[in-house]
Amino acid sequence: MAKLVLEHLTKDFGNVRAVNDVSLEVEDGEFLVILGPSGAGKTTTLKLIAGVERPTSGMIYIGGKPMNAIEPHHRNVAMAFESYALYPHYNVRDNLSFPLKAPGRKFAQQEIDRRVEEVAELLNIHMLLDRLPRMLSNGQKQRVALGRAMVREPDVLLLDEPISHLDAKLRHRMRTEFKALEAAIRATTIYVTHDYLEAMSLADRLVVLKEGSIQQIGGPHELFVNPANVFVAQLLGHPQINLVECTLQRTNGVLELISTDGAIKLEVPERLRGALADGKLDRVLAGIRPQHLGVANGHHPASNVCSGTVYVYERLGTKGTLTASVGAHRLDVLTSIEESFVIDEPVSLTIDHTQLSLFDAQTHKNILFN
Amino acid sequence: MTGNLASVHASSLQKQEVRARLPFLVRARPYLILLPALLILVGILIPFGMGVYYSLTAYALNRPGSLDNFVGLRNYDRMINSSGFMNSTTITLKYALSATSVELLLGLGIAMLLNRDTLLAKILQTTLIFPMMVAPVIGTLIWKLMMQPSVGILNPMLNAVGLPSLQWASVPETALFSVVLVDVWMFTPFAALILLAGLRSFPREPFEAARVDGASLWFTFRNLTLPMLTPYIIIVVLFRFMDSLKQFDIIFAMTEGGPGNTLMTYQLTAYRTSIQYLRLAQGLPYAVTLFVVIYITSQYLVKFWGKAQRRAAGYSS
Amino acid sequence: MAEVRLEHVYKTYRGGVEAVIDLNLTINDGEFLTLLGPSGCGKTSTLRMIVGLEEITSGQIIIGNRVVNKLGPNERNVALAFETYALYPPLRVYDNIAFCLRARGVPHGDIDRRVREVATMLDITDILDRKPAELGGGQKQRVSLARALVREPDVFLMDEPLSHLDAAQRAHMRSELKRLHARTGRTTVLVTHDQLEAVAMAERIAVMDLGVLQQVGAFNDIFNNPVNKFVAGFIGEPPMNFLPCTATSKGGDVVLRATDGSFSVKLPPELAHKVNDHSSDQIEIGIRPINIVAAHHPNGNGAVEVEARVFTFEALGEEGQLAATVGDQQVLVVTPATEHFERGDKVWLEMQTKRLHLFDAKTGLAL
Amino acid sequence: METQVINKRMGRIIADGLMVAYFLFALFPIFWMVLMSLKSTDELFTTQFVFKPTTENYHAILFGDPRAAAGVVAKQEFPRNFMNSVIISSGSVLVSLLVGVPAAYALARYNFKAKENLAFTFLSFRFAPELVVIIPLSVIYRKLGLYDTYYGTIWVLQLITLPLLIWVLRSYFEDISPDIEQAAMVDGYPWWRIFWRILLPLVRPGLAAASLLAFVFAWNTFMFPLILGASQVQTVTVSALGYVSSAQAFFNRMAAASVIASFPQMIVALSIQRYLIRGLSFGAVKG
Repeated sequence: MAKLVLEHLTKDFGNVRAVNDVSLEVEDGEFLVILGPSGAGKTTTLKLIAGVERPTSGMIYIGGKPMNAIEPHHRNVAMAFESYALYPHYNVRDNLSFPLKAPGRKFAQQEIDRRVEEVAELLNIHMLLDRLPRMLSNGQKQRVALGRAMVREPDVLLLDEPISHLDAKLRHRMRTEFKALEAAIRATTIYVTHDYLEAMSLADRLVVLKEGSIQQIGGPHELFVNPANVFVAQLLGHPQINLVECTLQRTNGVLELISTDGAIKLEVPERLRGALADGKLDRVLAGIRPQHLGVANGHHPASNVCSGTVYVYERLGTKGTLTASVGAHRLDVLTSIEESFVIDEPVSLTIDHTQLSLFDAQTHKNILFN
Repeated sequence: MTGNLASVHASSLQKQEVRARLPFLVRARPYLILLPALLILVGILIPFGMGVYYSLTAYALNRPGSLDNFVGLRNYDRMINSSGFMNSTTITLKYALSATSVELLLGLGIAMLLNRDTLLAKILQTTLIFPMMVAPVIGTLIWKLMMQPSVGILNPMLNAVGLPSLQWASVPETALFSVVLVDVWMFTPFAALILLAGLRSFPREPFEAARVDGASLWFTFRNLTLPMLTPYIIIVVLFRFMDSLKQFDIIFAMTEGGPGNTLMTYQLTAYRTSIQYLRLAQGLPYAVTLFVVIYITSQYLVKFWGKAQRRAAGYSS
Repeated sequence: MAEVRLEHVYKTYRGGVEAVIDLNLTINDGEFLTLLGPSGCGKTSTLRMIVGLEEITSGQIIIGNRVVNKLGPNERNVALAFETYALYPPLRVYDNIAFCLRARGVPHGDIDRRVREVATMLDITDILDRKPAELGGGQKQRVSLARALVREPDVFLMDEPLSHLDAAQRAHMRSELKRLHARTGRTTVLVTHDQLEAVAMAERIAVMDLGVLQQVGAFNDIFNNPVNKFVAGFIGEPPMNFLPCTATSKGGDVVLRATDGSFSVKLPPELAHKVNDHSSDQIEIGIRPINIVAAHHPNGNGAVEVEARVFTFEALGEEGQLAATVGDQQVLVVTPATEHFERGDKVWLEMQTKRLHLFDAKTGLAL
Repeated sequence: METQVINKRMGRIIADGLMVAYFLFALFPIFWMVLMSLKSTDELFTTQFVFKPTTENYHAILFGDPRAAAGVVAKQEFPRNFMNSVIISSGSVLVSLLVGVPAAYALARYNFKAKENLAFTFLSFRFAPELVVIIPLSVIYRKLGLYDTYYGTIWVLQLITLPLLIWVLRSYFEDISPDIEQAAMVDGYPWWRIFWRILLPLVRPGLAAASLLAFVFAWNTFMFPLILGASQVQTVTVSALGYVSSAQAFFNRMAAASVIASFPQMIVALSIQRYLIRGLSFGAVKG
């Protein structure tokens, strides 16, 4: 196993900068997740580490050794491709054993068979060993691609959106299965995805990428609760975090946030008062997650309550999403799936102001990050 | 922002740059594996260059030293003013235009018929390519035999349906018709196969939508099938028009350019003058001119095909 | 506008594949109904039979008051938005929409008016001169809808309209389609395999499987009292847990013991009588992950609860998802965002009796 | 409703009729050629179809004519011409494969500046009138001693077989997703091993079809051997012409020679049905 270090890694395709000055350390055996929308440079970063793409500048070290001048087949790196990239003319067994028979790797035949059987058992594809890739479902192809990457126990394991091409039901099941699998993976692993649920569920540490640049690095819960900027806040969580532009006001000693159209009034929580003390910021964006909003049924304290009308109500998965129009804003509120609402009926909402995040209206950066 | 990276590898980045480049052999790989093909390319361009050069001299095999007599464009000037030039130009164009247009229309008809996927269509389709597989020279000999007054079968067939016998390629009036007939017999399968592949590549849903929209067969054909088939039509035109402009085997095997000069196309003239009469300098200009015409037309058609492909796929290109 | 009635409709393809078996369904005038089911369940065949792109093997389809079996697709005054949009690649957006009007010989002035009207309704007036391939997924989708609506059909049908859009476009189109239906009040049928979509949009849902109509009803009927195991398992994400048990009744009390012996629970009276009236003792408990409360220690006071061990726990921001093993079964539980569980912990799963379902193990029918 | 059904059926009958008519036009000459090859010389000039088939013509061209009068050009070189055709065609296809397969891969996978013009130059060989190259070669070959030799003919046939192989294989290589190649690299295989064990097997069907098609076009050429070859490397196509112009018009022997000379192509046509379109259109149309 080995520690992976990226130093100011940059990659340009023509005049498009796919990866922009990425510096990152991945500890030996760590399960790091890179999260970002499509086109954020996630796959390019993986391909730079694997060596199938050449960096424009910056260095890659595995186990302390520089990798830039070394061809992919000499790096002990394995990769499961988003398109699975199985060898169409080999059956599953040959696909799995292919890396073990590479030149320079002296594995005895029964050692190869043992490892193939073991990984097939782990991913329960042992009954598919004699099938050709075109006879497999997407779910099965995904497991074979994963098996081929894991079979030779590489120093670094790169997984490119392994389960994003499956239908919703299968993807949820595979995510849980992946969580169980995590314990069996000892290699330093980078898992790339655009689905925040996978990131939150699987990551020891999470890196958010946007247009090739790192936005934030940290634990999944930390990024969810304390996003570095609006982009990270919007990326994590469904329905998306509500953003309300507010001005700061001090009324009888209490620092308050008033939405620009005055429809929403919020108390500034204790932990955020320090950052606002210097009074430089006048316009801020208040980030309120839908689960921190509730439908008031009358007996709630006066402050942090607002009223509006039902714009649309939709049941999705385990929750219902009420979109209420409050003044000029549209706020999403998470409700239980049993609720039901009538369009345009009045509704009053309670806001748990203690879970608030505040962002500078110009730079969109979290006020706690200077 | 990116955490304080304790840079264990603090050495300056420039020094690392040297160790960061791949070995020369790896970087030069694309050019190395293209080398043999480039050698053959050169091996063909050299004689081509010499051919053009010869056409600028007074070179004739039976007159020693005539190669060093550089005359510039005199041969081309003489060619254009020569008596046979006008006839040769018209016959070359007539042959190419008539062959290509008949093959395109007949091919489209056959493709539409075969696209109906009936059992009969599937069986017949396997034999569609046969005429094109026969060597052009041999195919022409068979037709020549069928057109033979004594042993041939065509005239008896014509008489059987009350039509008078024809003298086919032995008289100027029907010579062109005879050779174009053989060309059509041989290459219509090409047009049919390409257009059939085109029809079969269409997505099914737009045509179902047209049915739901209540469009008539003709309305659908004109507004949907034809525009979407254009790139395939252009491929047929590209291949057939270019090939029939330089057709040699059929005409040579049928009449060697006769009767008289009726079928003396550019290729035949270039062949007879350069090879039979050994006057390279007079024959080559025909071949070089034909090359220039074909090169320019094929460039234009390939560009046009790219555009048509985008338009048929729905871009405004 | 018109009502659509399907009476004993069958569809058998060459080679004997029975795609639709004895389908009886009425889509009321002006209703928004979703035809939901896994791929290959016969929903698309049904749609194509209503539109007239597929022959009806037997039975009758009545639109408004006309039997349409023998009528061609263009004589039924219905409109279909295809899954792959099926736009006419060589034609501009304007001509795509005007295609059917021109085919019917509608005068030029009317064509222009109606095309611009429907383009404004679907807010695609700015792309009327563009070609299909240059449009984004959402735009193509709207052009496909405009082309279907411009002829003011009696019935408007959609085949998996949102399956090729990305998440953001899909959410946007869901509310637009709902608002479009609210405004036009046209009888609308949506075919989809995505139960999230069906639940989010339709007033009534018809669930099909293997060519047979399983259940028709509003969201609450289907979600809370599913007629069989298939409907219960198909609707709801993450799916319902099923625990096979054997029922024994001792002195009026009914106890369900897991077939692998990993747990046994006493049923409260309102569920107990159902088991007593049922012929077989092989019962399956059906409980949705959102109707289970995972606790670190047993509740005890007569609650229907089962002891289990944490297999995996995923903290997903708005909620947690716990996979617990009970014997050789795995039970999924949705936990509040604030809860946390460690792998290997003991945990007690309390099932809300109000939402506990019982199915016959063999037939899968609800008790 | 009934009228719609009737004219639908009428339409189908007319369509089938037209189709059969065309296929008669297309297949009759080949059928007639086989017929003529089975006619004995004395029955030659009777045009009725009923006759006593004989294999004397095949016998004559393959093993020499037992009744050949002295003056008649004994046509038993046919077997030699047939072998010449086989050697020349397979030789030029082999050279084109060795040169063309790597070139096709390079043109499919790598992108460098002159890539498209290079590919188009190869394509322009296919369309260019060959005389511009052959006429000068007829002089050069005599000087280099390549005239009337297998090497000379095989070399010049590259004008036909190489562009076809490069373009068709390029479209097959382009069908393979780069990810598969990169996966093999990451799995620990150097480039040439990947080419040998992954890429070639994946294009094998296309490779076989393109080679067979190139073989047929090389087999069918006439102008090259006519001008650059003589007795040593005379191919079947050039020799077939000899029958007609000889003093004694042996039409039935010519028919027999034509049947044998066309036999290989028919087998090829039937065996690569599915890949035919892609080969004929140089990879432009994926059948």
